[in-house]
Amino acid sequence: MIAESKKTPAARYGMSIDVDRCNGCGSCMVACAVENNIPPATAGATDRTGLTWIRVFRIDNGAEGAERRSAFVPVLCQHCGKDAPCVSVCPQQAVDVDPATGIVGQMPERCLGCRYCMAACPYHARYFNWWDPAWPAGMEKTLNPDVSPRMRGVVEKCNFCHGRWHAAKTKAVANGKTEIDPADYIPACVEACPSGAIHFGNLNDAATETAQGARLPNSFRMLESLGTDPKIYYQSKKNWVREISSAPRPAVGKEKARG
Amino acid sequence: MVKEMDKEFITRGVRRCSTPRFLLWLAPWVGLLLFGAYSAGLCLVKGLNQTNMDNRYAFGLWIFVDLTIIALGAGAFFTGFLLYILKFKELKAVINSAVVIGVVCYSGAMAALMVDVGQPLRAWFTFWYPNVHSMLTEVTFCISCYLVVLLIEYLPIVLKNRKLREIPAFLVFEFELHKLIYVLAGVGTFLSFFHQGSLGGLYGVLRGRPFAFREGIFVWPSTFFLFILSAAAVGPSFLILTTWLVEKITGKRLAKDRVFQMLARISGILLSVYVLAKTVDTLIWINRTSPSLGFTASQYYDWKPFGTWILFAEIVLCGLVPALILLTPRLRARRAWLIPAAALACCGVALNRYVQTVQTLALPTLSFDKFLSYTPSWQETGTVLGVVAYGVVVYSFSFRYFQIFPEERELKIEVRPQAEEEPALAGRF
Amino acid sequence: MKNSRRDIFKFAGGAVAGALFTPAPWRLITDAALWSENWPGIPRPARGEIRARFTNCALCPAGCAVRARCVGEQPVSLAGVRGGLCPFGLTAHHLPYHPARLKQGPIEEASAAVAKRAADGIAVLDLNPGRTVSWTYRRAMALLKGRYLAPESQAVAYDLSAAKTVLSIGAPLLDGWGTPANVIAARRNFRLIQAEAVESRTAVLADEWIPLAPGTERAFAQQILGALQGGRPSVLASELAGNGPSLVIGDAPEIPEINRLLGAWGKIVVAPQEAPVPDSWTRSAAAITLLADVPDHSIHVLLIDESAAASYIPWHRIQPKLANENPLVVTFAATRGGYARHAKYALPIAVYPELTDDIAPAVDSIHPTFRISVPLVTPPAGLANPAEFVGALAGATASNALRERADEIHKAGLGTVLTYADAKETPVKELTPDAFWKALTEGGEWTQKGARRILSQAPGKSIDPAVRPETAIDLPLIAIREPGNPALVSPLMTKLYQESNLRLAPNRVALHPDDARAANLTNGARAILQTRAGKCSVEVTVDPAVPPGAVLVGSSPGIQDVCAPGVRAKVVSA
Amino acid sequence: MFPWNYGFHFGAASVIFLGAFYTVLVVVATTILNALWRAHRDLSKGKVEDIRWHSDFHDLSAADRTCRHVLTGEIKSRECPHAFDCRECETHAKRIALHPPVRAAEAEAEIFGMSFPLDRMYHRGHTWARPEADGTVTVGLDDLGSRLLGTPDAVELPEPGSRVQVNGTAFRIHKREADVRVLSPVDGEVVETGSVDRGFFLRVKPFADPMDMRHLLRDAEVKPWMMRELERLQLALTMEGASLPSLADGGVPVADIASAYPKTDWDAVCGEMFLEP
Amino acid sequence: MKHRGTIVFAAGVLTALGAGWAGFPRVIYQTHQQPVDFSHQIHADKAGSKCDDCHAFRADGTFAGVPSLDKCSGCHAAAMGSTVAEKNFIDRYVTPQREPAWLVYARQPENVYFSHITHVKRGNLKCEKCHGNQGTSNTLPPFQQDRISGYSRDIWGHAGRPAMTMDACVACHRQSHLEHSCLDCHK
Repeated sequence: MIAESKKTPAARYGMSIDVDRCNGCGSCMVACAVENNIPPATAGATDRTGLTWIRVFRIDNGAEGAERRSAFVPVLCQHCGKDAPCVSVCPQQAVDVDPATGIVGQMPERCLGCRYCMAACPYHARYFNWWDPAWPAGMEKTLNPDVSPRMRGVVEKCNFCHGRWHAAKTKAVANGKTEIDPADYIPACVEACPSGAIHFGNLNDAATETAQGARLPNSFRMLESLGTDPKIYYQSKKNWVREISSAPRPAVGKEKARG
Repeated sequence: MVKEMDKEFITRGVRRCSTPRFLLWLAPWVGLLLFGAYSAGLCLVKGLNQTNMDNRYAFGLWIFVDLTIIALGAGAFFTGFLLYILKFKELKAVINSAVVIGVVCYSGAMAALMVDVGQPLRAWFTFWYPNVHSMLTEVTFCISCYLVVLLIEYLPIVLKNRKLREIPAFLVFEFELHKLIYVLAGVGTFLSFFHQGSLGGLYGVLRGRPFAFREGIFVWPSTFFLFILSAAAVGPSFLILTTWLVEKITGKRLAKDRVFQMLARISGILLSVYVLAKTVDTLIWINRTSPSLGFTASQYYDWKPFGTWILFAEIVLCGLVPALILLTPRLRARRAWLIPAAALACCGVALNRYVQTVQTLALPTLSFDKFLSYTPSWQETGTVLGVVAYGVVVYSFSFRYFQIFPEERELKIEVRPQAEEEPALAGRF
Repeated sequence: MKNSRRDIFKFAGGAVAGALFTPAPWRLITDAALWSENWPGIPRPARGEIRARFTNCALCPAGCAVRARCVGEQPVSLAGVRGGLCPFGLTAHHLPYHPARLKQGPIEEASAAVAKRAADGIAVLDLNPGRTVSWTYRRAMALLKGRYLAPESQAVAYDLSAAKTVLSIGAPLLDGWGTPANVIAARRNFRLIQAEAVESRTAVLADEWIPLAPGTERAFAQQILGALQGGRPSVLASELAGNGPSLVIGDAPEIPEINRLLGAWGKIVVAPQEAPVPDSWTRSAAAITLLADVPDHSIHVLLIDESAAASYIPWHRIQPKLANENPLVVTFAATRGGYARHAKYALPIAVYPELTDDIAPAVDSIHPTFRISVPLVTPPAGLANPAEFVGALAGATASNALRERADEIHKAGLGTVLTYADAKETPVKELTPDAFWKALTEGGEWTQKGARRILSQAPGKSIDPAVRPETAIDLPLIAIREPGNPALVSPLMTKLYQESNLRLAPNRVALHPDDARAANLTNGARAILQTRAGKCSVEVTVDPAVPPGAVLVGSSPGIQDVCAPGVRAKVVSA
Repeated sequence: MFPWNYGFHFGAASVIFLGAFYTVLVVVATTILNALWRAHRDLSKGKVEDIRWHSDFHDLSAADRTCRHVLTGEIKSRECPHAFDCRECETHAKRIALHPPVRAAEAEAEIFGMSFPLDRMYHRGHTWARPEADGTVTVGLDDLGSRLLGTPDAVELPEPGSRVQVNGTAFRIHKREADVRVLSPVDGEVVETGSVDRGFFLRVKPFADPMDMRHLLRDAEVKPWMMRELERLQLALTMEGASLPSLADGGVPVADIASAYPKTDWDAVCGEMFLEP
Repeated sequence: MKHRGTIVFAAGVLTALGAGWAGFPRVIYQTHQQPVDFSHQIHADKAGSKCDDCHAFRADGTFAGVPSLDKCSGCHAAAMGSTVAEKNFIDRYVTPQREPAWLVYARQPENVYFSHITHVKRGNLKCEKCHGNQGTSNTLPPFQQDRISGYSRDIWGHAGRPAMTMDACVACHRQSHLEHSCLDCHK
């Protein structure tokens, strides 16, 4: 909620995710957890109380038997560009949009854990720390110093690996540059993806692969009808996959699995 | 003498049961209260993993109960508004009861909210760094302020206690405060109008939840106004219900029938206005709001057991039907109609709050997501039961030691002839 | 009395009013909030200089090049040098701190016990053959007149980049089959047809998925072979023949013959090549014996090296080979979960990335390579070193084997070394032996590209044509294997196993809803997995993606002991 | 919350929202402080007894607040607007001017068997005031009051030298469970206290000379008032669960009514009769 | 006594004021001594060191903070002066090669990302702006640690502000119009 004041040459960081290249290995999820000091689950955690800033869903075309086909869709904070539902609802400004980067940030230290933002987010991309963070003895040595571990009772979510943004910024200053080198700022999930399905970059820079991916004809965004202008673009050549972007449950896929 | 230990605290001329009997009545409630405190303590010490809430059901039983009891506690502000601002003098007979119910409901809801947030130690951040655009900020500010106002309104009731009033300072303070109470009633009305509304707005503004999202009127979604209306409508009904319940439990007559009738009429009128507004709102939502966000309204009701019957139950069964009963003088004159109608109205508002909170979260938004249900854990349930027990205990104390129903002494004689057939519970409190 | 009580109230009131004008209440409120940000239980990450260090991942033969981001000496995150890593490799820096990790064992006692009985008949089972340490074992076994056992002969390597069409019959081609970077690079150039009962992660990304009935992989391979041999023509066979060069991969014994008929043999399927080995080693090494070829009850002392086990042999296949009387089994293991359950002595070993070891070439590696997994973390004291342990039995020292081998490679003077830090490829000839060694130990890879491609031996004709599916009415399901995991995985893997449903956890089995209903099982229920080989306690996942009549099994050693792919199984409520 | 807090922005929403919040806080705080200040003023001005009476009077049932002129039948129906302080009442002044109370016959000094001497004036809280030759006024409990309390268990009399005021507490009497404040009929300084027979009395030196006694009942007013009081007593006894023969038709109240109704809530009956809700 | 109540009330006020202003800081803050009695002044004057001689940036732009023992040993392998402090330092730390456990006044909380180089190089701020005259101080002040939050009481170093709170950062950032989002400074 801060600073409409300053007009910086705005970057609009976003992602383009090629669904047809994702094989659901889960590297992005664990890389994210490593990068952002997300603790392993306690014994009682389930997929409903889990903590993972990016979550790969296995979706299917709804058909039964031989016609049934699946795809993997990584869902993370969509960094809504307009009327982000989570920002305006936070009672104490723990959520903000950085006008310089377009990143929707969540401040766990400011958060009181009311979870209103979670109710507001249509993408279920916000996660709550139901447990105290706990790492097996010794493993806390492997924590990333660029990200502070969160305490129990607060909400957290993807911030495009903001620790890396800090590091890239510092490096740019050290090198006497004003802008960060795009090669220095790549979120952990993008870096980790073995099949190169995720691209990250400045959507305002038409030359980036991300911006190009966003403009592809088979590109879509999740729940665009809500008008939140998400900055995560997905691509798929399969019609039934593209249908998941709209709200109603897709009709049973008629598309042939071949191709 | 143990039996009448607290005699000097009891209002002159009213009949209250013996001290041991009162303690006996309190014992189970205090037990429940302790259980609630233990449950809440577990949630505070060990964290919200003690609940069955999850990332999808980020809000659960507690928020539903909070919304419901605050709606039911609306009798406090609305009766105050009618009595002190609109000068409905008859309501003096129930204003104290309304204030006690208000205190109980609001403080109970606040307590539950403190357990509900993940980091209660930081709750003051909302005041210190408020995001004035958030409905929850409005709710927090208004509820806290209104709770303070209610406690101040409750103060004269306490100070008017027979024993406390012998202290000159209390006596004059009560007297002077009571003379200014209309100011507080006015402030309370303003605050509670807003927070009832902002509680409605809480879900109505959620663009990401098309089931709850509503079109805006000025800066507020329509649910803002619907919540005010529905709370104002059921507040009197809940007062009828509690007064009747206390009458049944104590075997006394506490308020004149005239008061019941007036409350019923007010409730009936407002309820019918509410039902009308709710119907219009629902139609706009089905035909405009929801489709514009890419959702067809029918799909919300495709999931068992959340069918369209809920909509019917909310608007017709628990809205229109009690409204008609409460508006018909012949029907509402009879307890057999009046009480069920009041109860239905209260159920209706509870159902509305349930739909707004729980059903909203149960419905998937992403097309590949599932419809999820949720069962509260015993810790959650225990906390809620603790809040209920707290309410009963506070109300029992207030009823025993303070003058909650000023007409009670006058009405004492009317109930006398039935003394022989007093119900088994008679004489409690 | 009354007065003094009133005074106390007044005093207290004054104190409260006064306190509001001191910092105390405000400090306490603020401190309580600050305390909630760093209360006990929230660990503090270490601070320090951040540097990059390089190594090769030793979790599987893919041996991915890894860049570790370290704070001081401690790696805090891993990343691939050439593309991404699999989730197991990405989190391997957690493995040294795994709660299930074995850290102590009776090394000296085991050594004495083995030495005492070595003469009776000793064998080393190397589950990850092709490493330098494998040569140490072979040399030691030669001296001790023991056997060197490998799970199966790995006779071929695949050159995926030469293929235009690939038919995978149940092989996890895109899911840990070869080197991810190679497979994904090659993937753009070939059409992938996946024939598999379940829509696996490979099937999802395949150009075409042919859903097979569970347990019919062998029959499917036979059909194709038949078509190619001139039997009934089939669309798929003609596509393979017409859109060549084509390759078929999978477990069925018919596949080598199919590949021969398709012309892949020698072109795509070649013989694996090894980095140069000192002559002294080759001269004095025991032969490689396949476990299946060992006579029953002939092994009195069995040493099992589980480090980075690339495959798992069910215990019921190993046990018959052990002597009837008092066999001595010693395992070198990172956890108690695997063979350690059956061993007299379970000796703790270093795990990647504490480990110093070279990595056996991957199945899709057609060039000779030499890569060392250099330790990023100092291993704790009290671990066993399998090479030294076995070497010491034979009276030889093995601690310098890697360096000896590197010197041998350097002596041959062929190939280049790629250093990850600067992505520079340097011919070996231009380096001194020390510089070469330094390059290898600071994160580098030696390859000899363009080495003469050696044709693999053509397959024999003796394929047993009979398909003998198990028939057992009381075991209604057919097992399908979820692609295997390393024996030790990071605790963070809960993200995939527990906090999401992305992967089947090793201790789980997945059933089609109909089968689950028939067995009266619900999601998350505890159950017993039964096969002819035995029983195992599992948890159930109900998943409509599993075909009816099949059970997708996880890869815990317990499950693998009783259940191989294709066997009939049953899941009953526990 | 304040402009210097992090994240604060001057915008319409902030100004309106926080403006409303601060307004509410100020209004609530002002109200409380105002009440406290007024309470403090009342305390220091010694208005406690006055307020207690006004507060009690407010809580009396409407029937108990009837104007004395209604009792005598001069006015159909009227609720006393001055808390039984007829000294301020213009209506009373007019009424008295029109129809000064008639001196009743000597026999009237006995009403329903109770003695109501004509040398004194009566307060509606069942006390009387008798001006003495030395300028003091004797205050005592009237016959019905005495009979209601019988032989008291304890009496708390004010210290000589303390002040009493009209409708304020004259003395306290405990009888069984009853604990009654008996209201004073006059303003003045207590000069002597003591008991004579069953009546307790104070001797009070009034502040004003001549003493204004317009607010007290006298002469012919006493009888209709007593009739009304006996009705009220009957009602009170009925309400408190006593079954009794009608008093109105000529029975004589016994000397110690309390002993006659051992099971009745005597506190409630006395509260009703001594105008203390 | 007419004003007895007022006097008792005032006594309460005064007691609370005394306890809150004088007693409370003693209770809430725990005082630690620095391991070595270090004089910035001596190093600046006699050794002619500048701040960044010891408090240097690393190649990637990160700030190295308090130098490690190696840096000290470079000059202090043996005693250079005759002070007791130096002798103690050499005996306790240099000879046994033990890093002194410096208590860093300006150490930022875990959730703060502070880039020195951005402030020094891009923002052209002098060290004194935040660290006050610590660079010319002769002794190290005691390190006062809040018992509840664990933070240092005074990390500012000059009289103007008692502590470097977020407000202090914000005040400066607001002045320079550099206030974008929470994550600018938090991690």
